[in-house]
Amino acid sequence: QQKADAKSGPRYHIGRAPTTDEIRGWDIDVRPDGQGLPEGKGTAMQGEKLFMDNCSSCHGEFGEGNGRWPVLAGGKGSLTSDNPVKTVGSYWPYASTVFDYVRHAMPYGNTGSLSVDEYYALVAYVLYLNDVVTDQNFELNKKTLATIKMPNEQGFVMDDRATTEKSFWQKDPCMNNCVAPVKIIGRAAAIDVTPEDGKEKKSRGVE
Amino acid sequence: QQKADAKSGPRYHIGRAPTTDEIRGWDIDVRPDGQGLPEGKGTAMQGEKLFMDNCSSCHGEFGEGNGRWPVLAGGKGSLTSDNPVKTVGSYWPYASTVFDYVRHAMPYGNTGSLSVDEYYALVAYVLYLNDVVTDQNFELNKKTLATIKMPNEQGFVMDDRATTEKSFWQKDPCMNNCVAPVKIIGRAAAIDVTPEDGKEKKSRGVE
Amino acid sequence: AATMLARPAAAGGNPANQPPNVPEWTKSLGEGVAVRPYGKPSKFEKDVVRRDVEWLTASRESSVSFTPLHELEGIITPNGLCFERHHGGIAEVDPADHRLMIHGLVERPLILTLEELKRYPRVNRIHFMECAANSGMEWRGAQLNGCQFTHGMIHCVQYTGVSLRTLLEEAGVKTSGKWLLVEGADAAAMDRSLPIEKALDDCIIAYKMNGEALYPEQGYPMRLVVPGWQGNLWVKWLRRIKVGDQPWHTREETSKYTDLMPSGKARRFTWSMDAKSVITSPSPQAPIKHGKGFTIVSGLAWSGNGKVKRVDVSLDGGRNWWPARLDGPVLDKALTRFYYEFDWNGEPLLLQSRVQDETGYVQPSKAELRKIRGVNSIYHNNGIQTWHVQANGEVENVEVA
Amino acid sequence: AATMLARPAAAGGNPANQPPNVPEWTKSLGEGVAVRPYGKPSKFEKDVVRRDVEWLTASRESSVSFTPLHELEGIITPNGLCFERHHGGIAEVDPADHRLMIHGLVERPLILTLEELKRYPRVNRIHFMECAANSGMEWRGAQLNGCQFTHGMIHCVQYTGVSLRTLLEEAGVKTSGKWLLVEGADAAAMDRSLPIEKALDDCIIAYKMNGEALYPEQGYPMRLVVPGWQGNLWVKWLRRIKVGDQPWHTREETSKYTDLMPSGKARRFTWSMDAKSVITSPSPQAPIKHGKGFTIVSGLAWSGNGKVKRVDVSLDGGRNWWPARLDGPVLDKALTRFYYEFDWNGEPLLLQSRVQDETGYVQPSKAELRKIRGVNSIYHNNGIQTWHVQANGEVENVEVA
Ligand code: HEC
Ligand code: HEC
Ligand SMILES: [Ca+2]
Ligand SMILES: [Ca+2]
Ligand SMILES: [Ca+2]
Ligand SMILES: [Ca+2]
Ligand SMILES: [Ca+2]
Ligand SMILES: [Ca+2]
Ligand SMILES: [Co+2]
Ligand SMILES: [Co+2]
Repeated sequence: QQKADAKSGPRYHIGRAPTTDEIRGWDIDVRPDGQGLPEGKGTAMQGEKLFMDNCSSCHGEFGEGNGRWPVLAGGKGSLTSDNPVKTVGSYWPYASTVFDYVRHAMPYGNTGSLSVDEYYALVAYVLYLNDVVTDQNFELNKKTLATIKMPNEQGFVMDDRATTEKSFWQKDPCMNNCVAPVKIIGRAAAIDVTPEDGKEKKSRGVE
Repeated sequence: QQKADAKSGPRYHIGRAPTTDEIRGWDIDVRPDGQGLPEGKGTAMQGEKLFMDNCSSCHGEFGEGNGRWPVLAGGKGSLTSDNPVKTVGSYWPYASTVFDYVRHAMPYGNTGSLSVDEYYALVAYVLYLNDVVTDQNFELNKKTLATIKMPNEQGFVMDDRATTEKSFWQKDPCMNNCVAPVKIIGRAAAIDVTPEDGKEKKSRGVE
Repeated sequence: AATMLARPAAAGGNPANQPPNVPEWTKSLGEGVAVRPYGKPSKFEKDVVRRDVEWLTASRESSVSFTPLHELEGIITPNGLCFERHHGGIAEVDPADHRLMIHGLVERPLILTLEELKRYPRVNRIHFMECAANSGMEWRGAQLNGCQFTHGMIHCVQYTGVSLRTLLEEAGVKTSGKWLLVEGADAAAMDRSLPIEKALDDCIIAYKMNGEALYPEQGYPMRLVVPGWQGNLWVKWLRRIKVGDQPWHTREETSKYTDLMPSGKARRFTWSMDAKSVITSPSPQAPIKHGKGFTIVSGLAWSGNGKVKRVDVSLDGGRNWWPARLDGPVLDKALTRFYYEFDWNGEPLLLQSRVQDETGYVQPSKAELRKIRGVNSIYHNNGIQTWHVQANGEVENVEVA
Repeated sequence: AATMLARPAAAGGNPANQPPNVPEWTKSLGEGVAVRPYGKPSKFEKDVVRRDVEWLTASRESSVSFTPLHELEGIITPNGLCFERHHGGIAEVDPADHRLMIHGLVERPLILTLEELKRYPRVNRIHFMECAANSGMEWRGAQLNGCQFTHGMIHCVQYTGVSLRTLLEEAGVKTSGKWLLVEGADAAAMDRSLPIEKALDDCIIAYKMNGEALYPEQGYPMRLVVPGWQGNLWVKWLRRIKVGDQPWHTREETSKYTDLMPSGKARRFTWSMDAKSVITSPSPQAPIKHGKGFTIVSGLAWSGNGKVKRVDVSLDGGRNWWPARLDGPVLDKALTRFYYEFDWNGEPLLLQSRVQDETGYVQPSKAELRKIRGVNSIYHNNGIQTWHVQANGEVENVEVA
């Protein structure tokens, strides 16, 4: 597959160059190395009240999650358990993602309604709830956020299906007597959560 | 391409045989040789009043067609003219088609509302309007209808495009200087009947 | 916290929704899932609809509405925009009561419910369906300003159904069986004669289009699919198939769908749809709004006799031609999308497209067609269409010579 | 004049509409053309809709509705039935205000309106789109009784749009440009990192699906198409493409769409969707109603790594297999329809299907998958599905061993 050449290739001259203002207005994504973080600052102390006012109705006062709304804190050590609880603290590899996502997408239904300083404070508070930030007065800003190491940063590997699941590639699939005779060992009906019922049922192991 | 064999081929045994009553109820189509014509009878004389009551509101008292509703009579000798008028008398090759169609599809919006005798009478009247039947008291029935010869029966040929339009099949289509330079000789805008206008306009030569 | 900033003057629309600002639909949640259990187009696409030409017919129940080809791309027509042609309005058939009867010159007459039909082996095929009267209003000259109206009696969907051959073999056609009468359950009880060769070749009794049940206006719960042949044969609301030894010469194959030649004789049984093409954009309803520069000509080509082999485009009314690019699947008796891309210098154009199918047939000019057929044959107008692109980008339907 | 006659007792429905009688819809005219400018399904198909599973999520605006696969045939999904997955509800974008911005490590940053995007050369391709979480509820065992719920986070339509490569070449990606951030204009401002190799391979910025404008819930006016890769990357309401030298590790590629293994480590960037298949009928929502006899097994197979090579069907829970018949087009990274027809003796069945794609990959059993991945990886469950067909024709979702 051919590499795209920046200099050659067809040029249609359709569209225009965006202004730097236009780009700046939309270019708010943030990377693990801190690229994209805006000027501003906030502390967990400041974030606490903001969280209570804007977030706790869904995520709970301690990020424990109300009802089916997402859990934001806890779950440490649960990743190898029967019921992994994947939170900012237990799972997320980079602190930058919290800033990027919360600023984009939270508060749910009212995104972008807070100031940059407020987002810094909220992210500090979420990290504080997760024991990633332990000093309530630690100032989160574009410098400090990029230095934060998350507990599970090393918890990820690149997609390795091509090697770990190599046995799934075969020449000719088996056609006869491929397994010993089988029996039914589980039934959806036993769990009884299929929507037709019109009843609200709890499921197992669903995200 | 293979001929279907009545005796062989897969048999799925899905569905059932219709009863003769069921078949009879739906099997009302009619062929030029009279196959399918039901028992019954009617004359143009009887058909006249039926036509006035059930048909003339659209087709006119003499089959001349009200407004844009179809013309049923006249048009003789017009087929080679600039404005051919194709009616039962000027165009239709078989009288059976009148019976088949009118019984299926007329009166428009109230199909099948008349008796077999009434349909015979109406067909007799339409043929009478077209000078195909000249005796008002001629009894149309399953025997006599099949004997009627229509003026334009010989006016049809089988699709002959493969021979008369053989020149349209080519090896390589012309790519350069295929015709002398062309000029615009007509414009849809000049006729101005495209719906956007919201005006009701008359067209030329459209059926 | 975001403040609204100014934006370059050039663009249109509402600046508050444009960069550097964040649009209103980003600031609050939209409707949730399954609020629309069956989706529909955006309200901003409300003009993309089937349209009719009121002066064409006396009543809407026996009339035609046209596919908005100028708004569509690719080769699949969405079900909601497939043109309609009815002779007694839309039959609203209750599938529980619908029956398909097969009788006549067969060993084993058969009556099937929809559920029973679905038990026969299924086939899936993508085919165009064109009314033989498509472009019929244009025989005497350019009349309607828009390819929706000049060429919109066509659509192309994926059908699922049962091969007609399968059912005929189940019923066992007698040696004397040479013709089928196929009949619909609508108020016109539409009936046509179909020769046994075609019936045993590639016809389908379809009950799905584009994956879902046929829409009512397309013959729900079942219709006949007669690939490559005129739409009138594709009987909707199909209720009866009778096998006979002669054609029936029904009204739709005598009074209508016969092609009157200048001699006064008419061709009958002109079933197959010859190769044809049309440029869908630019076209009168889809003018060039961008001025000169790189310009895309997008169009459709098809043939009732097989696959599209090539399409050429002319900018000068047919004097010189340039090969177009076929894009996407090129399937048997299906619409094929073509593109011709060029640098428009802003001068007027006489745009044409011309298809050649795999049998070698080359779409004729209107003059070539009229020379043989005159102007009173109504059906099968597959002549090359000319669009006049004006310097301001407006497009009109014209005739050239 | 017709009198109502009796009919054999066996059939259901209303005898007055059945032969020998003429049904009510034959006796009077139906609605005329263009009365429905945009068509819709028959009222008798009102149950063929997208459905959600209310207990799955806290809010419908961040949730999923499922394609009714058990009601569909062929390979094209009609637009109105394509499953939905939103993270902030349906953005109702005004196309006049929508902008696509391309910036970052490019020579010539670009901002485009929809009309400008449409001026770039077009491509048309049919592709499936599957959410990586499809079948995710089934990791621990059979849970939902219906393939709409177990496998309905997939659809397959024809897209028309611009090759992403074309736009990247126009903007001129710098040598250092290795990753794209692709971002939507919805309330979630959905953003994902896409490697440059895929971006330059076969991605499309689509504005049409099945010929017409994208439906709002599918990203109107433009979305990214990433053939064969997880649906979450197919950013809807696409507004921004930023070229960078590293991935962004956004929330949707860290917190979500990473696959937790039993070791506690998670796989990241598991983009491609492995080969998978499912029998859509019979299935729990589409039981066998006809009793024993000739029976059609209908299903779908697909692979994110190319074309489907073969599908086999088992009646005994995977012990013995029989080749299925592929019907209709077999296209790259598209749904493929298969059938297996057999004579059912009325005894219970453990129905399974198994696909092999052109790379040789064979769809694994659930046991094989769980052996490697455990039961907590949520995504990419492409294990073989078992339907238990009972003697009475009812079908249930079961696990076998
Ligand atoms: C009205 C309910 C609601 C409110 C208020 C709300 N959120 Fe959320 N939050 C959600 C939902 C729903 C999601 C998941 C969205 C999705 O996945 O599409 C979410 C996701 C998140 C996540 C990612 C969780 C994960 O595991 O991936 C974070 C972090 C978060 N919210 C933080 C916040 C913060 C900080 C605030 C306040 C500024 C806030 N939320 C306010 C509903 C809410
Ligand atoms: C309410 C209007 C209306 C009434 C009443 C009506 N018709 Fe018609 N008729 C039509 C229309 C419309 C057509 C064309 C239908 C089509 O092509 O789909 C037609 C077609 C015909 C044709 C075929 C014309 C051709 O050239 O192909 C015949 C014959 C005919 N009608 C006879 C009758 C008779 C006999 C009656 C009374 C029993 C009748 N009609 C009552 C509207 C009407
Ligand atoms: Ca929860
Ligand atoms: Ca239940
Ligand atoms: Ca008239
Ligand atoms: Ca005008
Ligand atoms: Ca439009
Ligand atoms: Ca149903
Ligand atoms: Co983001
Ligand atoms: Co008839």
